[in-house]
Amino acid sequence: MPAMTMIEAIRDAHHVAMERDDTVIVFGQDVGFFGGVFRCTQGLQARFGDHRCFDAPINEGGIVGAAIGMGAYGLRPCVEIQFADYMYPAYDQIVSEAARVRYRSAGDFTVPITIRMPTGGGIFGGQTHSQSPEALFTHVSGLKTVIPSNPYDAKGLLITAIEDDDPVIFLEPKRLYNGPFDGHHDRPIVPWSRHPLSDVPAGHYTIPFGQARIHRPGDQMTVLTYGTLVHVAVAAAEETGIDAEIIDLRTLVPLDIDTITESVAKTGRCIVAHEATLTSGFGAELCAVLQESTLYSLEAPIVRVAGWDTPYPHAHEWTYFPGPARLGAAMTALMEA
Amino acid sequence: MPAMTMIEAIRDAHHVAMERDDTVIVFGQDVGFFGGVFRCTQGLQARFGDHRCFDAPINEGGIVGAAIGMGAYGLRPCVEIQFADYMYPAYDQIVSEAARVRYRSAGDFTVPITIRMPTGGGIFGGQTHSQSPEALFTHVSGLKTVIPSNPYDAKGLLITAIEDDDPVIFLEPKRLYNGPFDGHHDRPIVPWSRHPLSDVPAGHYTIPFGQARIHRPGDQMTVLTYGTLVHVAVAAAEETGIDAEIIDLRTLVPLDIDTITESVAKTGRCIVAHEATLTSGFGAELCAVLQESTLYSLEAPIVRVAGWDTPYPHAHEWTYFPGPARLGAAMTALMEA
Amino acid sequence: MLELAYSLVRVLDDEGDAVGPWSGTLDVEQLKLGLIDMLTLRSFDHRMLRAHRQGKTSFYMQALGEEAVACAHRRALAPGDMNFPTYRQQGLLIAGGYPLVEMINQIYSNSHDPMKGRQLPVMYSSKEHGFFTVSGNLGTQMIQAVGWAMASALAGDTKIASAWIGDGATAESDFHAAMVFASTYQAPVVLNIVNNQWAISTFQGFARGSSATFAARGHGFGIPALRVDGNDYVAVHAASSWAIERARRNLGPTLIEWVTYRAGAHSTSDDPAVYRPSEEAGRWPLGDPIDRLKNHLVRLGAWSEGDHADAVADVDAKVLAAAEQAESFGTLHSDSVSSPSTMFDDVFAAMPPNLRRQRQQAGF
Amino acid sequence: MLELAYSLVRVLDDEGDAVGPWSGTLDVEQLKLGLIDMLTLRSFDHRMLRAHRQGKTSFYMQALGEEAVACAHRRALAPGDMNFPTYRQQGLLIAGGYPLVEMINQIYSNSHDPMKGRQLPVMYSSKEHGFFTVSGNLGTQMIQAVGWAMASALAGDTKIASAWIGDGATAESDFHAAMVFASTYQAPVVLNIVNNQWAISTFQGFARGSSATFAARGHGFGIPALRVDGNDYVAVHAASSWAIERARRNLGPTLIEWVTYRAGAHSTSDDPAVYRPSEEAGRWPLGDPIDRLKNHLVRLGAWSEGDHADAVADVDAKVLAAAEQAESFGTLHSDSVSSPSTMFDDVFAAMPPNLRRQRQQAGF
Ligand SMILES: Cc1ncc(C[n+]2csc(CCOP(=O)(O)OP(=O)(O)O)c2C)c(N)n1
Ligand SMILES: Cc1ncc(C[n+]2csc(CCOP(=O)(O)OP(=O)(O)O)c2C)c(N)n1
Ligand SMILES: [Mg+2]
Ligand SMILES: [Mg+2]
Repeated sequence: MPAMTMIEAIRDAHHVAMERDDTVIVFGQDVGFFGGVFRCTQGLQARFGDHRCFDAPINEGGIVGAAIGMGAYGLRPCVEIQFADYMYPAYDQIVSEAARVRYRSAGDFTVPITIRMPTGGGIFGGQTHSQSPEALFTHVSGLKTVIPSNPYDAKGLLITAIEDDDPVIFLEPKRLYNGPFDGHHDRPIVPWSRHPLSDVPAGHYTIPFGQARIHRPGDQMTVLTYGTLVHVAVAAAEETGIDAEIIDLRTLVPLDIDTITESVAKTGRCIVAHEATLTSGFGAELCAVLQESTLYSLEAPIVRVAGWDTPYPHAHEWTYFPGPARLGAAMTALMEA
Repeated sequence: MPAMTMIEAIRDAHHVAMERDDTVIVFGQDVGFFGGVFRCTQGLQARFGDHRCFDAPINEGGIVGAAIGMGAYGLRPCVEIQFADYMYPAYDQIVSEAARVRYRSAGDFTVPITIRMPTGGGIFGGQTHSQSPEALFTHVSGLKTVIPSNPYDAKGLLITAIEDDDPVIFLEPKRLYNGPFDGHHDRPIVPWSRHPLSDVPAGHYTIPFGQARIHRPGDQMTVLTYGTLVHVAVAAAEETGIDAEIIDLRTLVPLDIDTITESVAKTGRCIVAHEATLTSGFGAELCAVLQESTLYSLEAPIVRVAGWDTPYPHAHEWTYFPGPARLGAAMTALMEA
Repeated sequence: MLELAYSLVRVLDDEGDAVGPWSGTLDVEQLKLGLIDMLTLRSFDHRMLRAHRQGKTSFYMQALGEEAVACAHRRALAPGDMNFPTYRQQGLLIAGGYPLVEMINQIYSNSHDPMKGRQLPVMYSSKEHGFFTVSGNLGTQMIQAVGWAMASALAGDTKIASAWIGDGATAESDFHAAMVFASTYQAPVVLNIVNNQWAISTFQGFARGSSATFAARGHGFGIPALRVDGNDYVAVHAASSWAIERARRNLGPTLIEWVTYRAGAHSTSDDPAVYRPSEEAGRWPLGDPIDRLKNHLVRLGAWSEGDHADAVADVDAKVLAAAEQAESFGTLHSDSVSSPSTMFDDVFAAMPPNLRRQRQQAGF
Repeated sequence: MLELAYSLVRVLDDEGDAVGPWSGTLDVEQLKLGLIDMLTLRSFDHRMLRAHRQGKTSFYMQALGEEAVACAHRRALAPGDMNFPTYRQQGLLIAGGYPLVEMINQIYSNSHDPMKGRQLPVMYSSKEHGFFTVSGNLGTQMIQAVGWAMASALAGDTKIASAWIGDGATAESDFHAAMVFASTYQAPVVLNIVNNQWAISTFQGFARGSSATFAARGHGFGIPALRVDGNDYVAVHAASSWAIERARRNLGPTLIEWVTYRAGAHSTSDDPAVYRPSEEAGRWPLGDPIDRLKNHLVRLGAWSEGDHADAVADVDAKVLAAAEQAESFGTLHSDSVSSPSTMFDDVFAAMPPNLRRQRQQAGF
C-alpha cells in the first residue's frame, strides 16, 4: 500500500463509509466544494454529489442539532466542527440531546452520528485553535470519545465511529495531520511515509472501541497517553533511554482498563500525559482508576504531565505544550522516585 | 440571630451586596417580579427597583453574554441560571469568553460576574432538573467554582463571589434550600432551624475561597465531599459508627490541597463522594491530587462514591443518588480493606 | 403576504359562524371529531391534575385553553410525519389516537411506563405516532425538526416535520439555528410558535421584544409566516393544512404563530396568582376553544346541549377507565414502579463494562 | 422605513458626486482625513502581509476592499464609545489614532506586545481606544456589546456600544441573543453586519438563506434596519452618524448591513483561487472605496493626483517606520518575544497556588 497521511486516511474512511452506506452524509463549514479547511473531506462532494456532502452555515449548534434530527430520521451524518475550540456553541445539542435521546426515549429514537473536530496545538493557532476538550466529553454519559494517533487507526476508528449506533466524538490531533510530530518543533517535519502506521489498507476495516494499543512495549514504566503525545512519548523514551511501555488509549470512553492495569501492575511506575489543561483533565480519571486497580504495585505516585492550567498562549505554545523535554524530565524523576 | 434557610441566606447575601455597591445588579429568568422559581431573589426588585433586578428572556447564553458586557463596562452582575441543567446554552460564553477575557486582553478587560445555578437531584426533577456539572467548570482555567452546603457558607461565599474580580460559578444544591437533607428521603424533612449552620450573622461577611471546612473531625478515615453529600456523609458516619473526618471542600477551584492532604495523611483512608456522574467527575481530580501527595500513607486505594454513569432517572433517583446506605457500605468496606 | 404575519387569521366569528377565505376545510364529522379530541384532552388534563394532588405522579403540565392548536394541527398531518413537540403538545398524541393509558403509564412512572421511569412526567416519546421524545431543555427540538425534514427531502421522501416551541422559548438561540437552516436548505418543515402569552411568570414581551409579532421573525429569513387565532379550531386546521401542503410539495418552510392563552398554571409546581391578575384568566382572551367550536356546531344545527353532555360523559368515562387501568400497573410511589435495574440500559446500544460493573454495585 | 432594509443607501454616484438625502455630513477636511485613514489601513495590510511572508508573524488578516466601513464608522463615534469588533476591524483602531507600532507589536508577539504574546496576531484589545478584546470565537461579541450598552443606559450614561459581525457569522446563534436583548431592553447599540459576501469559502447565501437581505433580520425584532453601500465612505459615515445619534439619545438599537466585498484572501492561511473565480475580485463589486472617495475629492477640486501620490508616500513611510520600530522589539521567531514567564499571569486577578506551582515547574 502507498503510505497515507492522517488527512488522506480520514478522507479514505469517508469514501469507504459513503460507498457502503448511502445513508452516510457529510456536512460542516467549508467541507463541501472546498473540502474543509484541513482538506479532510476533499473530493467527497465531487464523488457523491452535493446532497451527500455539503457546506453548512456557521452555526455549530445547528450543525449538530440538524445531524441529530437526520439521525432520528434514519441517516448517519458525519459532521465536522472546524476546530474543537468551536464546539462550545454545539455543547448543549451534544450533551443534552445527542447523548440523551436513546436513554430518555428508552431506545425509541437513536442518534447514530459522528462529530469530527481537529484538536490540540502546535500550529501557532493561539487559544482558539489549539484546545483539547476531551474531558468535557468523557464526563458525559452517552458519548463515546475517540482520538487516533496515526493514519491506520484514524481510518479504522472513523469507520467504526460512522457505523456506530451512538453519537461518537472523533478528535483529530491536527498537529499529526501531516506527520508523526514528536514535539521537536525546531526540527524538520518528518512525513508519515516514513512511519509504519501510515501503511493503510485499501477498502473497509474497523478498529473496535475500547481497545488500547501498546505502541511501544517496555518494562521500566508505563506511559499512558493518546493523540500527539504518543509520538512525544516515543521521543522522550529514546532520549532518556528509559524502557517505557507507551500505551495509546485510542478511545477514552470506552476505556480499556484491563490493558492499562496490566501494564502498570507490571512496571509499577506510571505517567499519564495529555496536552489538555491539567486540572480535571482526563489524566485525573486515569489516576483515579489506576490507584484503585494497582495501588499496591505502585512504586511511586502516578505522575501527570499535561498542559498548564492556562489558556493556550500563541507565542508561548512550546512552553505550554508538554514536549519531550518536559515529559522526559518527568520520566527520569519518576525512575529515581 | 434568627435561623435562616439556604434560600434566605442567599437572598440576604444579595441584599447586603446590593446595598454596599450599586454596581451590583441581578437578572435572570423569572428573577424580577416573581423572585425566581426558587424565590432566591424575592424582594430584590421591590427593594432596589427594576433597573437593578429584572427578568431576562429565556436565553442563557444571552444572560451570560450580556453580563460579560456589563462587567466590561464596570458593573458587577450576579445572574441566575434557572437550573444548572440549563447552563449548556451559556457554556460558550462562560468558557470561551468569561473565563478568557482577562487573559487574552492581558488584564485590559475583566469579567467580575457571578453565575448562580441550582444543582443536584432529589426533587424528582428527572434528568434536566438534577444535574451536577461542576467538573465541566473545574477543567476550565479562569473560572472559580463554589458550592456551599449550608446557609452560613452560602451567604459568606456568595458575597465573596460577587465581590470577586473574576467570573465565579456558584452552585446551589437545591435539595438543601429548605433543610440539611441527609439522603433519608423517606424521613420527614428536618428544617434548617435545627442546624447550627443556619445561624447566619446579619450584614456583611465573607468566606475566603480555597479554604475547606472540617465539618466533622475524625480519625479513622477521611471523607472529601461538598454540597448535599456533606450531610449524607454525616448520616453515614453516625450509622456506621465510623469515626470519619468529613471535609466540606466549599470551593473546588481554588482547591484547599493542604487541608485535605493533612487529613488523608492522618487517617490513611479516603473516600471522595459526589452526586455527579463518576467518570471524569471532580472526584477523579481529588484522587489524582491525593495519590500524589499521600500515596505512601494510604492504607487502601481511595474510593469514589458518586452518581452512576447514566443520566439522572426520574423515578429511580434514589437508586441514582449516593445516599447514606451506599456511602456507609463503602465506608465499612474501606475500613476492612 | 407579508401582512399575514401582523394580522390574525380567523374563521369562527363571535356568533360562531365560519367566515372568510380560510373556512371550509372541515366537514361536520371532522368538526365533531375535533370537539371530541379537545374534550378528551381537557378531561385528561383534569384527571391528571387530580392524580397529582393524590400523589400518583410527581408532576404534571396542562394545556388548558390551548387545546385547539395541537388537536387541529395533528388532524392535518399525515401518517409518517414527525412532530418535535414541547411538553405542552399532548394534544398531538390524543388527536393522533395514541393510547391514553400509555400516556398515564408514563405520567405514573409505573411498571408499564414506555420511558421506563426515566423521564419527568409528560415527557412522552412515540416514533410510531410521530412524536419525538420531549426534551426538558427548551428550544433544542426546532433545529432537530429542520434536520429531520432535510433528511426526508434528501431521501426523496414526502414526509414532513412539524416543530413546536413556546413564545418564551423563541428567545433561545437554537431558534435562530432552526430559522437559518430552514431558510438556507428550504426544509419541508412547519415551524409552530405557540404564543400562549406567558413563559412561567414572564409575559410574552420579554421574548418578543419590540417586534410587533412573533410571526414577523420569519420575514428576516424569507420564510412565509402566518399569525393565526389559536383558539379557533377551524382556523388552526386550515392554516396547518396550507403550511403542511407547502412542505409536502417541497415548497419550503412556513412559520406560524398560534395566538392563544395559557389559562392555567405553568405546571403543578407553579401558582400564577403570584405574578398575574386573577381576573385575566377569567376574561380568557380569544375565548374557550371548546366553547367556540361547540357553538359553531350548534349554529350548524349539528350539535345540541344534550349531545355535548353525552360527549363529555363519554370522554370522562374513557379517561377514567384509562387512569384506572394505568393505576393497576402502579404509580410513582407504589411498589410497582418500573424496575430500577433498567436504569443502566439505553445509555448506549450495548452496555459497556463500566456500566455493567456499576449495575452490579447497585445490586442488580 | 421598512424598505431601507431592502434598498441600498448610497451617496457617491458613479461620477463621484455626492447626491441624495444622506449626503452632506462631512466637509472637505474630514473627507481628506477619511482618505488618509483608508490609505493608511491599506498600506498597513500590505506591509503586514509582507511581514508574514518574511516569517515575522504567524498569521495576518487584511481588510482589503472593506476599508471604508470601519474607518468611516470610527470617525462617527465619540470618545468613550465601545466597539465589540471582529478580526477585520483594524480600521477602527487606525481611524481612532491607536499607535500603529502597538498593533505591529501585537502582530509580531514581540517584547512590547500589549497582549504579552498570548493572542493570535490581529486579536487586538484597547479599552482606552474603545476596542473590546477580539475573540477567536465568532459571534460571541454581539450580545456582549448589547450588555455593555444596557449597562451604559442603566448607569444613566450616554456612551454607546457598536457591535460588529460578518455575514457568515450572523448564522451563529449568539446573533439571536443579541437581537432579542437589544430589542427587549432597547439597548443603545449599533449592530453592524459587514456583508463582504464571503465566509472563507462559503458565499453569503449560506448564512442569509432565502431572505432578501441581512438587514431584513432586524424587522422580526422591531429593530430599525439600514442596508448601506459599504464601499461609499460618505454613506457609511452618514448612516453611522444617524444610528449612533439614535443610540446616544437612547432611542434604541439600529441594525446596519454594510454591503462590501472581501477583495483578498480570508487570511494568510487561505487561498480563494480554490473556491471562487479569479475574475470576481478583479471586477470588484461596488468598486474600490479608496478610488471612489479619491474621485469625489478630485471632483470637488480638493484633491489632485499629485496630492494623492504624496499622501500614499506619506502613509507608506509612516507604516514602514512603525514596522521598523516594532521589529526592533522583536518578532515571533526572534529571541525577544514576550517572556513566557508571563503566561501564568492574568488567568485570575491573583495567581492561585496551583499556577504558582506550575510556573515553578515551567522553570520561571
Ligand atoms: C434551556 C432552558 N432554560 C430554562 C428552562 C426552564 N423553563 C421551563 S418552561 C419555561 C417557560 C417556557 O415558556 P414558553 O416557551 O412560553 O412555553 P409555555 O410554558 O408557555 O408553553 C422555562 C423558563 C428550560 N426548561 N430549559
Ligand atoms: C464559533 C466559530 N466557528 C467557526 C470559526 C472559524 N471561522 C473563522 S472566520 C470564519 C468565517 C467568518 O466569515 P464572516 O463572518 O463572513 O467574516 P469575514 O471573515 O468575511 O470577515 C470561520 C468559519 C470560528 N472562528 N468560530
Ligand atoms: Mg408561553
Ligand atoms: Mg464575510
